[in-house]
Amino acid sequence: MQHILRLFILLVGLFAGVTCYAADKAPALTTPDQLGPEIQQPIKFPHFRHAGDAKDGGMQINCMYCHTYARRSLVSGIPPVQKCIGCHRSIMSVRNKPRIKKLFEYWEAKKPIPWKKVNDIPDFVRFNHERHIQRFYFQLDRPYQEVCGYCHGDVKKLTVDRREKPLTMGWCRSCHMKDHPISKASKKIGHGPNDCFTCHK
Amino acid sequence: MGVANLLENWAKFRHTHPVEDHGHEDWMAYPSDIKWAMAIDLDACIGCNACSVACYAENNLPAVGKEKYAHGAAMHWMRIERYWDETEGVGDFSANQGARFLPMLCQQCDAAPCETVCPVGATNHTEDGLNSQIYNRCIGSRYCLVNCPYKVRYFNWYDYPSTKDVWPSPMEQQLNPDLSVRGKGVMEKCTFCKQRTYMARNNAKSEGRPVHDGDVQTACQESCPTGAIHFGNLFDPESQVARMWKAQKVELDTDKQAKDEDPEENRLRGYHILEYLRPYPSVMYMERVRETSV
Amino acid sequence: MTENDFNRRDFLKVLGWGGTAVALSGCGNTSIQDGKEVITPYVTLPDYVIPGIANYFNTTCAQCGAGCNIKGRVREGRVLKAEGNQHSPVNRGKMCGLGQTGVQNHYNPDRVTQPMLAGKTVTWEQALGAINDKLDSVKGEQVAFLTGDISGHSRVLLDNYLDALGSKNHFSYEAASPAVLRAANKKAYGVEMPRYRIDKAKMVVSFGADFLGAWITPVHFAQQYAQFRKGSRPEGRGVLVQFEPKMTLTGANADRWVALRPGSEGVMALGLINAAAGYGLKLPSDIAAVVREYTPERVSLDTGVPFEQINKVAKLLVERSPSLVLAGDAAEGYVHGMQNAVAIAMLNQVLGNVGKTIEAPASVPFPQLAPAVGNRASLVEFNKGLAAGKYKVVFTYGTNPVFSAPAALQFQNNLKQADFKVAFAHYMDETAQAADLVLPLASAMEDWATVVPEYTAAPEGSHAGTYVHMSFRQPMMEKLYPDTRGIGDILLALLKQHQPDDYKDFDDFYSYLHSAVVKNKVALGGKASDDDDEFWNATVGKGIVPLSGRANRVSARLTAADLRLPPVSGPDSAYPLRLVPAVSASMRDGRNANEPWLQESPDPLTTVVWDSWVEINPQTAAKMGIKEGDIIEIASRSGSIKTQAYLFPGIHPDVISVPVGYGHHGMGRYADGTGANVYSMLDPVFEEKTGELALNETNVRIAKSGERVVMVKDEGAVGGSQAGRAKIAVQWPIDKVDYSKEV
Amino acid sequence: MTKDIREDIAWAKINQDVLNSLETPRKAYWVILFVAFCVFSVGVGCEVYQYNMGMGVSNLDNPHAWALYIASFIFWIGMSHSGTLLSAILHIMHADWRKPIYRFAEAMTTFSLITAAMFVAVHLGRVWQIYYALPYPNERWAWPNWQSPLLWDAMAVFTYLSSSMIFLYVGMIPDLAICRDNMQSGWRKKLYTLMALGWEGTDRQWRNFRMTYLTVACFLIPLAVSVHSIVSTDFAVSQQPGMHVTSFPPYFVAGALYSGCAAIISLFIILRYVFKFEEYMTLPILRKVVRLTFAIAMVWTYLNCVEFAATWYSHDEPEKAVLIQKAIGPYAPFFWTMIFCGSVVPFAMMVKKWQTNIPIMFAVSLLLNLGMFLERWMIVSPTLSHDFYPWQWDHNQWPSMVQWGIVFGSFGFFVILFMGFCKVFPSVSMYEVKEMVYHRSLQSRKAEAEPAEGFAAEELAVKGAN
Repeated sequence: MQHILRLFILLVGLFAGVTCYAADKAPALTTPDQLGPEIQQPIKFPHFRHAGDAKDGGMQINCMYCHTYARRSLVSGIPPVQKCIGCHRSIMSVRNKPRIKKLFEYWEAKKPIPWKKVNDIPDFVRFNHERHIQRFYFQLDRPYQEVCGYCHGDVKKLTVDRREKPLTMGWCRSCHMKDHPISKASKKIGHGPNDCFTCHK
Repeated sequence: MGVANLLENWAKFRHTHPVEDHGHEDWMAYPSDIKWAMAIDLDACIGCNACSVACYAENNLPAVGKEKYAHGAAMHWMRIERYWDETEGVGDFSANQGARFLPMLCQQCDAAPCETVCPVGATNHTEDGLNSQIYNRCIGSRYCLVNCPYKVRYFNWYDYPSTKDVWPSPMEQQLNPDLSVRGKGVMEKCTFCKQRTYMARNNAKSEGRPVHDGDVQTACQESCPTGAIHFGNLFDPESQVARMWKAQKVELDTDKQAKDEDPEENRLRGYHILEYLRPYPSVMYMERVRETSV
Repeated sequence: MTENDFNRRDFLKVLGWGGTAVALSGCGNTSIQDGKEVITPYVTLPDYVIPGIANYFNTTCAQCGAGCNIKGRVREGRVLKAEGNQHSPVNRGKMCGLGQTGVQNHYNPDRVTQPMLAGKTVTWEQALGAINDKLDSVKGEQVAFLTGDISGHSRVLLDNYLDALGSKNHFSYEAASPAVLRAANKKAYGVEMPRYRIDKAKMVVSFGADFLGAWITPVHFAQQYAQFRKGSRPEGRGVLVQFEPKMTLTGANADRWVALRPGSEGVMALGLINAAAGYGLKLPSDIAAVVREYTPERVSLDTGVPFEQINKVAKLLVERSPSLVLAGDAAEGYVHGMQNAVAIAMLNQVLGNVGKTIEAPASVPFPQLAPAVGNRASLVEFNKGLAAGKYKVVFTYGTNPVFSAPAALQFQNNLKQADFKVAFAHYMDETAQAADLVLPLASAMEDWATVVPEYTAAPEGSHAGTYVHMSFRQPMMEKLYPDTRGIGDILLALLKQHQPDDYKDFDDFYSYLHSAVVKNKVALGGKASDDDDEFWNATVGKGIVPLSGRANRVSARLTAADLRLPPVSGPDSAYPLRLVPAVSASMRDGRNANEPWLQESPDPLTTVVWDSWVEINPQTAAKMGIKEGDIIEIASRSGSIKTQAYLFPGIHPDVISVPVGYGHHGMGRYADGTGANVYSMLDPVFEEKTGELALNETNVRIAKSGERVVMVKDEGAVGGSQAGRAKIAVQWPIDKVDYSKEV
Repeated sequence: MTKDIREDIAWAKINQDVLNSLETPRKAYWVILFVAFCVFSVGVGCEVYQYNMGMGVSNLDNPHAWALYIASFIFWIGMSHSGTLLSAILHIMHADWRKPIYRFAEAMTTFSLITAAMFVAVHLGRVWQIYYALPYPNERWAWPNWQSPLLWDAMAVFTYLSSSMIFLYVGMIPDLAICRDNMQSGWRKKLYTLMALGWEGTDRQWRNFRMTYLTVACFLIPLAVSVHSIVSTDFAVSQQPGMHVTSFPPYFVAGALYSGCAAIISLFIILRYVFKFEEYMTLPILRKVVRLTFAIAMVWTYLNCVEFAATWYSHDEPEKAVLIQKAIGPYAPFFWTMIFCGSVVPFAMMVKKWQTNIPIMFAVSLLLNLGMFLERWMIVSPTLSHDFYPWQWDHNQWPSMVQWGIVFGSFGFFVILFMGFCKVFPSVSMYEVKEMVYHRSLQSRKAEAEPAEGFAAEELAVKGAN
């Protein structure tokens, strides 16, 4: 009887210990990729066509050409219709594609395009595009496709209708725990902030 | 806020204080160069409530209405207290020297009584020396309020966003998108306008410079007509606040200021409220002065 | 329209940016939702707009007459917060609580949203048509305008309109305005509204002038006060002494607050002169002769102030020059208010403050833009006219006479004499309810205007003497209610009915203003070579237009002959107490009573919220067995109100005080029925020289009604006591303070 | 003195009497159960309302954030202690007079703990997020705050709850077997069969059983002491005047045992009357319990005095202010009632005649519990309405009907659980009563007949049995 009891206590202790250690040290439980549901957009905008590599018929446009605010604001910004027109006015080759037609309809009606929000985070979370872009794109100058990809998945293959990453707290933190060099030059490494108050607003 | 986090923030707190323990190795890698603090000059404060209203506007505070106010549900993060000179005994007042006004807000204690007792760690120390309040983490045990000596924490006794006449349309359009609107059962308190300090640090970082004095003003400071409220980085020796603290010989981490050893000799006005409880408040008050010859 | 302006219009649209939209949380959307929210981008976007980052637009505060220059914080097309404009000589980047509540005035759920004719919703065409029809049937002099303070181009249009109608009847009425003071100042210094330099004074003696709370331009004075109180200032920390029957916010900040028998301010002033002479102040012989009879003993008998106190103040006044003596509401609200004010001005004169701490203001180069400042005499006159049936068509704007006129004036009945009443209304307030036609106004944050404040604050410098400025008010977001219109637009539309040709090229007030400004750009500090639009944008962008005004001079021109004071009246046996209606910093005359922040922010002195109260001296209360929260019935010869009692040490034992601005009927969900309206019970007594309504001349008797309520206030169970706890709100005598080290 | 149990009760009779108590209840039972249910549903109603409207409806306010919920929480936890006292501590001390009464005491322990745990949920502002307080490895990477007494509290309570449940169950196994054997069929038969774990009463089973029982008992005693000490840290660890008291842990434990014993007396009397257990729950046993209770009462009173004295001689102004506030402030009536019920009423238990007087003891026990409830309230409320910061001193927030309703309802909940238990499980431990009877008979025989051969062996057997 005592043996059983001792064994029991031992097991409980072991379990507690292991879980505590594992939970604090082990990498995140979240899967690296996790597709959200498909979403119907007013215009099925092809990111891959604009940002993808030339060999797959992409334009290799820098994300921040359209999402201009990503480097100086919390939000990356959906480009104003004006911006789309700015280029497409002069791209005759695709002028009569249904999507482009639709685009021009909006423009002529001076109506904004009611995009659906795909990469949505809870309202009490403050996600700062500027910081992430500054850190990885400007300081470490990694390719924009990769940098944006950290949270938005592979832009080269991206359309508008899918969330590619979990965007959950654990997922964010799993990245914030990783160490990256402070800048290209310096040897010092640093990780993302661990303060709750930095992201919770 | 995992175990690591608790340790880290605690370590950072320890580190800002003259003790042997230098805490978590993580901290050594990135020392915090910011400690937000305030200095409030009671001689300049005229008790006009501008700061309080500014706080309502900036921080999405609900106007709870008469009935709820009567039941202690008022949400003023910044409240103006009005005291009288007491002639003899409690409640026997004299108005000959006017009234005493005291703007009371969260003191952002460096060793905060509220932090240790929260069962879920919804309030803990940030690296820039604030008591954070994580609304979505809060489960509403109210222990922090119970343990706060200043009683500057405010609990959402009702669900104000859905309460009639709190934000009737179109009033909700005034709400500040930089911070959340709290629902029922959440504790909240002054954050030294976290959303503003955040943006200031963010901009400074983007420009690759430290935060300068004057980069950020809290809403109350900004509005104060007599400039009684000063806010800034205590670790920056150039900042107004740091200079004031220094000039007033007020130490952050002590339960008895050295200058008070000899009260007769002490002619400086700076003091902490309830410092003997050792919460290490980050707000220095400066005593109100009165002319005696009239 | 310029490209730039097209952008602006577009930008003003309210757009929900997903993610930067208002976060209702700790509770709201706490999970990751895919494709629930809609992000609406702008169609076109001016480059100065960065989503997620606020824009600031300079404009002018409309919550009171001081005309503080402010800036609105705008995000995603929504104005969120008002903040001070650092470049303003008036408020220097600061703001009061009342001003900040402007956003709630703008977003208020109880605004009037549509024109209403006889209670029925109509279109603007119908509304303006109705006005036109009426006007055709009456003669010009039968039309009258009752407005509050009005200045700038809206005033120009108003005058033009009256001319077009051939009417001279523009009455400018403000329930709380220093009208008597203006007259007294005119007499004493030669200007109605000099610049007071509290910051220069070593000592300020204020007779009930609440310059920190609700007097003329409080935020500006608060700035000066901050300087005045600096111990590190070369003159040293200034001393503030306040004589008044009921403690005001300023009184609460005084080094010495002295409870004065109401009406004896003038006596006290002369007493001080006399006492000062005793401390070596040189007096002209004739003045000396007049004040000689005001010995400290007699004065202390009349004023109820111990004569040691009088001597102390006099002594200090002599020692601390330059000083500044102010006459406020408490001094002027009597039949002999003018004499009081003059006697107080005399104190300034003999102390040699005129020209030192009382400086000459500059006056506006364009007199048509200058403010038509309100007073209470005009209401009386207007009321007489109504009673006589002189006015058939009546317009009201920016004032609420039905609420703030004493019932004894029978204003509400007399108003019925006019057969067509038009109210330009923001709220459905009492006056609007009494009107036949209600025209919804756009809020100050949706509207164009120019403002010239009455009190011309100037920045330091050589130009100060001639400095005046005009402030711009510009829309910060698109109209919440498309059917509301700015006063300027309405007046313009009305004018077009009479002089279509003169105004045909202005399709709205904006274009009128634009052209008016651009035409005079030289006078407005621009160069003739400037591009019009650039100049316009720059000017509006700054929000402040410095003008080189006409310099005035102040001179001490009082003689002994001006000092005539009636003997202080004895107590009234039937109505033993004197009622002092208090104008509080936040509630003022009650036109903003429907803004919850004001109702919720505690009165600084009593910490009462969401209700009115009557302040009673604890001694008096003890005599009558009154406890806090007792519902008291206050009766005067002209009416009575009921409200809760608050035991208040800062009030003269023979005086009670009730704040004005509460007790609205209608107006909105927050104001309706909150508190009691003390205006209604004031006796119709008038200041003899100016004909102003004398607010402090009402005698009352009070009685317990038997009911008792738990008072809703911020202070705790022990009131203003610190219960002997160490170091909470600490106060030190000045001689124990060393300022030398302060930074 | 009179015997605490007759040694000539037939074992069959014991079985019979106890099993009778399990028989289909009378109408009165259903009536009472229904009333209890109504009371409970009042509480549920209030809680639902509070859940929807927000905590405000309980009329808690900003300085005054805790009141009856926390008080009742402590009260119910306290109630639980006596069970352990009787069954575990007395078991180890070989005080075998406990045998007829420990079973229902343990049941009481378990149920009052469950009721207490309920108050944790009632008290929280966002109970739907309560899982944030549980330490489990989660996706968010967030752990509870180990520094917080509330967390220690939760852990202590749940450990105590689980182990006392085990204890209750383990101790019941032989009796369950008896029930099983006496049931012909029906759900009871199934239930008992299942729970008796195939008990046959072989020597080996008895040996293991004894060992387990003893081990769990030992395991439980430190828990019982720790749990209320930890509850007391909720206050002792905070820095508020009147809560930050060093002597709280022992004070709370004493208070807990006190209220527990009082509750035992009440239930003792009720069961004895309802189930006609005069044979087993005899007056001498009652007397013993009463004496025990009195002793504890005195300890509690002493600790009370210690606290007051310490406060009085400390130079801590706020501390004193709170004490004075209790004595003369708005809470004075409750404070003095508490003193009266807690320290004066117990002296009624000194009167030998009254010790065995059922009605008097019943009344007394109820008063004691009232006193204990007030004690908890007097720890929470006066402090919060009169702490360090005068500006926030409270206008004496009186708990609203919602708050009272929930507290009220918790009693209904407890009664329902307990009544349920009495009808499903034997509320008197049959096998231990038999032991008791057997030992008594041995002793008496030993007393008359002078020692003979083989007697020593029996003597040993007795020792072993215990």
